[in-house]
Amino acid sequence: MLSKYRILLPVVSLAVLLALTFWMQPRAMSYFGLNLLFNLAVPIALATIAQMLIIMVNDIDLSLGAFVSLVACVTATYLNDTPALGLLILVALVLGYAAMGAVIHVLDLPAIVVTLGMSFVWGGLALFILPTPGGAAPGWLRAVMTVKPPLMPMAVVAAIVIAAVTHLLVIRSGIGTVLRGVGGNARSIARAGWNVAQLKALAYGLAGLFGVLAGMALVGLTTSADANIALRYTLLSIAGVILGGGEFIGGKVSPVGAVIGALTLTLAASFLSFLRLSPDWQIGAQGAILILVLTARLLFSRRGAAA
Amino acid sequence: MSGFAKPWLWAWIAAGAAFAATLGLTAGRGAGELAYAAMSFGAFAAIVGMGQMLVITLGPGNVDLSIPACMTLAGTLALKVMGSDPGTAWLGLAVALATGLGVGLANFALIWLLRLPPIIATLAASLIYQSLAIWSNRGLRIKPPEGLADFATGRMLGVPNVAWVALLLALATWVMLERSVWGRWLLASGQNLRAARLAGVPVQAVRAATYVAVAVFAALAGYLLASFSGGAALNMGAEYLLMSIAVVVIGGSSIAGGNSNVPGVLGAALFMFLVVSMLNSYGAGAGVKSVLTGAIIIAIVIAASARRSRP
Amino acid sequence: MNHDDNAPVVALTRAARHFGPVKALDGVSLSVAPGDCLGLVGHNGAGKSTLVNLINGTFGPSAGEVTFPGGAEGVRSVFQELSLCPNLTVAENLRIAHPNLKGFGWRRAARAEIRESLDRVFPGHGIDPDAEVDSLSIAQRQMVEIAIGFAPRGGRARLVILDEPTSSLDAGIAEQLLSHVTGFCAAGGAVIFISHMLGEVFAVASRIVVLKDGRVVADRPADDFTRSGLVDAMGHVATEAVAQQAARSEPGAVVIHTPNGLEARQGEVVGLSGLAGHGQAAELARLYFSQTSDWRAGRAAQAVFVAGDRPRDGVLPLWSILRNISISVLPRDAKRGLVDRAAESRLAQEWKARIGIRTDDLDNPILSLSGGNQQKVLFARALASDAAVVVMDDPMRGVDVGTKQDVYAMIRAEAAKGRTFLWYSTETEEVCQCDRVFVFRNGAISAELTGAEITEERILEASFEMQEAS
Amino acid sequence: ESHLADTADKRIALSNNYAGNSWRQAMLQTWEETATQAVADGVVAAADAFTTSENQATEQAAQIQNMILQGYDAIVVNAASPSALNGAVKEACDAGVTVVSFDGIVTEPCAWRIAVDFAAMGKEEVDYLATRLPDGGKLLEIRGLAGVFVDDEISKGIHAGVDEHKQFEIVGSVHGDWAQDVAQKAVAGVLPSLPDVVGVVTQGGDGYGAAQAFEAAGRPTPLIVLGNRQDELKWWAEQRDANGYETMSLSIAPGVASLAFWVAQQILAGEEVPKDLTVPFLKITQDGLDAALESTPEGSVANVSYALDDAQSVIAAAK
Ligand SMILES: Nc1ncnc2c1ncn2[C@@H]1O[C@H](COP(=O)(O)OP(=O)(O)OP(=O)(O)O)[C@@H](O)[C@H]1O
Ligand SMILES: Nc1ncnc2c1ncn2[C@@H]1O[C@H](COP(=O)(O)OP(=O)(O)OP(=O)(O)O)[C@@H](O)[C@H]1O
Ligand SMILES: [Mg+2]
Ligand SMILES: [Mg+2]
Repeated sequence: MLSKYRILLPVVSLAVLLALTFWMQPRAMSYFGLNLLFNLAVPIALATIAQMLIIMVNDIDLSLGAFVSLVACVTATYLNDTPALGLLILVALVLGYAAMGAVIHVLDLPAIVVTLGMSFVWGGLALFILPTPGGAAPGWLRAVMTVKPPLMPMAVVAAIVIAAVTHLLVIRSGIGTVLRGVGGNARSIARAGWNVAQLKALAYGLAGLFGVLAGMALVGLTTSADANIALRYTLLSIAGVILGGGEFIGGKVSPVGAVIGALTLTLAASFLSFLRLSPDWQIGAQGAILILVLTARLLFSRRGAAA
Repeated sequence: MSGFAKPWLWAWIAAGAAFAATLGLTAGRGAGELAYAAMSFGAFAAIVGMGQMLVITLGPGNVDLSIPACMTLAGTLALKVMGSDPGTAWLGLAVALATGLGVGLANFALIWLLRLPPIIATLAASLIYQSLAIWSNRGLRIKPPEGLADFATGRMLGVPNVAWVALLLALATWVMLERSVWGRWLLASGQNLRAARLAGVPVQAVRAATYVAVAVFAALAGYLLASFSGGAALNMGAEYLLMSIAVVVIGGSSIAGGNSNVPGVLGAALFMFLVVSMLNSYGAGAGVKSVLTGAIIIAIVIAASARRSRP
Repeated sequence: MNHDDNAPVVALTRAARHFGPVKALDGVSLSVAPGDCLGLVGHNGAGKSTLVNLINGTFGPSAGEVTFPGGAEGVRSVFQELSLCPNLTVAENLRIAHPNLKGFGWRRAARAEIRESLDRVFPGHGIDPDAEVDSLSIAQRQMVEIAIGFAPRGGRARLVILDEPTSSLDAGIAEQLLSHVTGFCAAGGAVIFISHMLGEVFAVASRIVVLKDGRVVADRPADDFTRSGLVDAMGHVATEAVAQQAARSEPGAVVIHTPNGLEARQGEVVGLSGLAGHGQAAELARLYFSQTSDWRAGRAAQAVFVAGDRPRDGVLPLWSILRNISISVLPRDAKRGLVDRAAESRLAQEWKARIGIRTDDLDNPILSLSGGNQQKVLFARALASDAAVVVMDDPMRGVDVGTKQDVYAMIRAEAAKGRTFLWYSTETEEVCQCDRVFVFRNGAISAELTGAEITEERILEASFEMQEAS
Repeated sequence: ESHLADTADKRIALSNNYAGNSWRQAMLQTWEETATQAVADGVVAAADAFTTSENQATEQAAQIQNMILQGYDAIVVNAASPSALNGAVKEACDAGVTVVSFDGIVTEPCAWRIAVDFAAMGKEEVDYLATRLPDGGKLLEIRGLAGVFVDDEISKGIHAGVDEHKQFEIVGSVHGDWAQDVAQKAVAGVLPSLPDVVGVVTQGGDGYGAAQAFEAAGRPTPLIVLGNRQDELKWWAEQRDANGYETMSLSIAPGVASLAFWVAQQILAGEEVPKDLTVPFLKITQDGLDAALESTPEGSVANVSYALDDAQSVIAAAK
């Protein structure tokens, strides 16, 4: 019952914001305009999905932004110069994420701490690779991110594809169901004979995979990288998951919502720049709009359920 | 609780090791200087860390991301009100603490009235506080009154004054957590909010007080830091976001809530300063420094938890 | 699968399990054959749940062995504490227990299987396989868990262990379960049935095993036991009908009156009854919240709460037994806001003795106690306070017979001193001991009974929809 | 003069990635003053300033894309990254928008660059030390924010200078993140393990913090090359009056934003402008200290505001 409302709020907030944006800036209502509004939301959506996969198993990832930055650095250097080595590194990074999940479970460590520590590690590695901004996006990646499909701009197509694939993976598939179960009640999953360490490794590994995709997509758009390029994705992705109707504990997440949450966050920033506020208040207005959008949750929250 | 190995020990051991490793470079010369610097700068991390610890004790999902913005806002407003005039230190302190009170109440209002998850609420609110700080002073750096600056950089019995402040605050926090009814209420709320409420704990009052406390701690740290470093800067709190969380977890408090640890926060605050100093002293580049810091944090957490789960 | 009908499904030989110094199980030998319905009884902390965990492999034995001559498949457990994933739907929860459900269309198969199993065990259950478990009542969750236990799941259930399965079911639904268990065993399945409701055990068990302090003290066909004999074997003197109606004092002034019509006087024990999930628990929670504050807690609370759903509403899991007992009375004994630790430990020692919490050290974590003993801690927490109103939400869930009698007596004594009790229970037997009973139906009060009107028939009558006219 | 009227209906936007220090605040202030005047005079139709909420290239890229949508004719950008904005900048150019980058410049060829030679600035610090301390000695380097272009450039210049003047050796290097409290902390942590230091090379904004750290550690104050913050300059003046302390301040004037504004206006007006322009950095010597202090507001940074003439002469110089 709740899961149905969970998706309603993000959809409504995005629609309202989009309508307001179109009203203020009719130019945005075009193939070209939509692409400009949303193409930088694609890597954010991928990162939000990665964060969602971690939140789904009741953990939280404070290292995601640093990880995406590292991936961006690898993509703009090794993947471009020596593709085979670059690919190898990226695969190793995904495996590293999976290992992190397993270690967190087996040693019963708090994820927030381990990922906090890992954020320094990823950040340091990124600085090794690119001590100064630079590198270049591989041509094919640039082509993928700037392709102009018919009817709908790349950004919209990508968002729909990401949402559909992850919905199938997380909500519809059997293994996705079990992974959500880990967030709901890990003990009963273990009692049913599943190896929870493996499941956590899988969830983290998938998160790593989406983190890698986020980093690659980002480089495809920006054409180059630096060690700090995606640091804000950590908090942005958390906000996106929550905006998308997810909850921090209990395995209650919505991939479609997460993608919409990422789009909403991106759009909110654009909407504000169309408002032309005084520079003093531009930063604060971002906070205010975040609060405003989330306040709509109140309308849907179960009244009286909380203590 | 009794019977447990002491998880806070690890932070102190690590701090000691970093201290020794740094002095290994100089064959022991400069020990006093290094200890003094660690206490000075550790004090700020300790103060915000204790605030963050109280919030984290409230249970999963509770964390205050507005600490840097609150530090900046409090520092900015206090220094602006004082305007370098002698004898205004107490007025400035009052303004800073009032700012903390306001920030804490605003944060809690968002969390309670609008039912926003604390992470998001404090993150969004911090952007507004940042704007307020920019608007109020446009980044101008006003010097603290001379007496206040002398106090903030001064020492008593060889220990920096700011460290004394942190120590007193730690003592008060420890008594509050371990001996007072409020502390029990806080710990109970952190384990299971609903069960605590049904056991008669006034949970909303506890939560409100906690969010106010962290903001007041941050405001005090901002006031002291601005006085210590010769004026408030718009970015002066930035590094205390991750720092405040790191010192809590390195200090051995359970991130799952309901369990916290004051001595650990103090040790971890010293450690966070000393480890950077150690790596700087060994001439590590930014990348190496970052990787090693991360690795050491994880190692400490593993060591502390391995000790805990095998009683 | 082994088709030798005489081979036991599971056999324990001198199996033991120790937790540090605690001998939860101390050399138990036991076997369960196909067609057996084994009733397992014993006081709180006797080792029943530990035995279950040995059989289903949650942990291994410290000594002795557990063997499955016909293989371990088809051995199912329904645990004492609910263990579904609340964020998943009913059908998805079946998928968790049934890893072989794969490929396209698994949802449809899962939905069909759980619906069929629910229909078979609880005809007319009204549970939607696509409902999230979160949105179900505690009784419905229990039903789902039982149905998953009995579902084929790609094979056939051979042994189903039910650890206090009826503790949150009302009488009608429990009846359905019992008849299903009987049928299941008649068809060659085996069941281990754990319950503190001896009536149920007599109704289904072909054999009864009595555990006491980790040892088997009796293992005989059910017909060889009498009710009092069974209680004797468990180690409690039957204090049946303690002071039934005896010390009933004159009720005082009205202390509680809710908009719903619920009324209670000083010194009264007021029962809330009706079918499970008809708004009693919600009414109690509302009442408790209205009597206490989110924001203030004075020296003396007006009301205290005894939770039945322990993990959700009662236990503070990181704390010791001591701290769990004292949390509600801290403000009363505090000096200048500081906890009086001497008074705290005195109080806890006193209640450990009074209510018989089975532990050697009150500083042990609360989770080391058995379910029933945790419940006693919650009683101690409430009764230790001076609150005038005690709100009890199905508080006898999983409490053994002996303790129940002690607690009944304690409640009576406290009521005589002027306290008011509001007591929701799924057991009609308990409700019948009250001074006044409100029966709930569909979230509203359908009858108020007092004195001699309080009978099982009147309560049942008011619980179900009755055609008023005819 | 005739060029002024040509741009009366043009709109210019400032894309800024950070507002969290006094330099950026002064930059925004200068922009606002120049822009308000220019709009009032009818030179341009609008000149709005935008700041991202986070100092990140991704946010700034999105901001630039929004400016394209809003139909600005020119975008003046102080970039978070020299290359990570290239995608967005290219999109702007393709949409017919003039892009002028300054301070933090972008490498995308279609944009104009008003650059400061940061490497030369770093080298000049060491050159200056060589004149003051002919015997050489050990130096402490305070760097900025790791992974950022400007930090790397200045540091490269400093190291090039040290290579040239063999009498100097860098014995310690810490990151002060261009924030004086961070610099103070980093220096305090590394000082105990350092031998005697004769000079400190900085990137501006962190000299005062370094001085405080030396003082707290009870060490003699070395020769610190300063930045342009007012508190640094004031401290310098106090030291000079007390004990004849002598040093130099090197920095970029935040007013370069106004130069960028005028360059953008000139491009819009159809003026032929080379893609690469250079501005000199702001240098304050012992002699100019009092004048600089006088013209700098309390708590702010030393600044120079540029007018149309300045822009025209910079453009002419580059041709
Ligand atoms: N994990 C554990 N650690 C320490 N002691 C334990 C643990 N689990 C059980 N015990 C102890 O083992 C004993 C048997 O517990 P068990 O849960 O088997 O009792 P039970 O018969 O199921 O009781 P109840 O009827 O109350 O559920 C109890 O004394 C309990 O305190
Ligand atoms: N929670 C949901 N969110 C979004 N769409 C849903 C959801 N549940 C069902 N649907 C849509 O309804 C359609 C029918 O769902 P249903 O679960 O009945 O199909 P099914 O045949 O049992 O599943 P499958 O063949 O995929 O295993 C699905 O294809 C899906 O697109
Ligand atoms: Mg049990
Ligand atoms: Mg029990």
